[in-house]
Amino acid sequence: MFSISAVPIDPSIHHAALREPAAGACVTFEGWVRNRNEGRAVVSLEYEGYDAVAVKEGERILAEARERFAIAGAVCIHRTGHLRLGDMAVWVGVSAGHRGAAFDACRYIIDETKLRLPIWKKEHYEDGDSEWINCQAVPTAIARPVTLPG
Amino acid sequence: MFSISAVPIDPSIHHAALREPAAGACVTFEGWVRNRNEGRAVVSLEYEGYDAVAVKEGERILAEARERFAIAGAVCIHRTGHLRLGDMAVWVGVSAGHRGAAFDACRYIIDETKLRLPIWKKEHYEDGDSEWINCQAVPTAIARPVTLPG
Amino acid sequence: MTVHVAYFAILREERGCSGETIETTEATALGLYNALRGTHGFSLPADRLKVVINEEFQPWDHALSDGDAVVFIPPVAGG
Amino acid sequence: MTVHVAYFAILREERGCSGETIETTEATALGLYNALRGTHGFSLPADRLKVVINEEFQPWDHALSDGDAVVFIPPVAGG
Repeated sequence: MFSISAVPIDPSIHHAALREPAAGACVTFEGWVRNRNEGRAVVSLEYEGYDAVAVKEGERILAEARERFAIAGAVCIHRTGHLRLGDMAVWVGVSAGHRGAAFDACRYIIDETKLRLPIWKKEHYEDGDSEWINCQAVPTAIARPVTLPG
Repeated sequence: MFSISAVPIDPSIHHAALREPAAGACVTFEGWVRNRNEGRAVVSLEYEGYDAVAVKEGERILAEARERFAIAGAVCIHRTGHLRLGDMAVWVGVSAGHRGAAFDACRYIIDETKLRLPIWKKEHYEDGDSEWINCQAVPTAIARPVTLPG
Repeated sequence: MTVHVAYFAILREERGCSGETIETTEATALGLYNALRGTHGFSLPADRLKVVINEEFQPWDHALSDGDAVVFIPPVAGG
Repeated sequence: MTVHVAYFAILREERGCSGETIETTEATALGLYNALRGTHGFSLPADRLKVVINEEFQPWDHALSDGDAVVFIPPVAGG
């Protein structure tokens, strides 16, 4: 089950959904707001999501994880809105018969989530500046030309 | 911090100890009592530990994880006593600046814990039988001779 | 034809609104983005973006149809 | 000399007690285990076990000293 939450994530609710008599392992990942990113002091951040498509893509990632790994249950919740230092930005939980599959699937889900979900992060820095992460314009000299993908 | 617990593990207490302003990732592992092991229906189990040495060895494993991986905090709690289906047998939590180190260290800690800690598991089966896991006597024909290690 | 464009994140800020309905003669999503970039001065070139049409990711040369819901997807940073 | 032996898990069950103080002339932990195995019929041979002396893992040929606390470690199964 994948969802977007505009309010603080409470993992305990979702954790219960992972329980299964045949599950002997549960691996969770939590992403927390760090006080630094690439050397800059962060004071808070905003996540903005294209919720309808993020949920579709998130469910696709969970389905892929279930196909690739022998897991029992998988949940991913992504936060949106204004977050402060230490707040939970994302929670992934996976249960499985054995720990190898639980670790691998949890890692797969968070890796793909970061790569594919239409969710954006704006960091606010101590110096008053702010920035949409990964969205800096590249100097024209090194930008690739705009062409139709082949 | 490593500890042995004769009462149910409450991860929330230990989870708080992993918080750190520079930590952006937290990975946890929970081992749950499964309803089957190697095809046999399990009804409950007992963990028995040589606590003093288990704690020393557990602290050694956590120190190794801190040396090998760029992590912020690491905690492992192992349960002893009589456990029922679904009960938590072990909890590992690791926080780190980035998720790769958190996943790798968490995996390292549970793998080494299973290999090295003087903790034993006796499974009780639906058919009334019970067995100390890994402790079956091997038929004489295939047993290696008892010699001093070289 | 008429298309509905929604803006998120840096595009929303650069456009100053979260969506608009547009009359266009552009045949593809790429043509539409480049036209809008010319008008609104979006900082990111199309090759840094992806495009979602009617809630599905599509190639940039996907032909637009009347009534399409078009969303340009800046580089993501979830997690 | 006198050594204190503690038993855990399958050894505790096979011995029927969790520890005992023993007078022994065995020079090594291996000699002591094999002697005790002969007396008590422990099912596991020494090469399936490890040995802890005074709370530290030691090689089987570790020389015993008067007053040592000796624990034979059956195959573990934590986690």
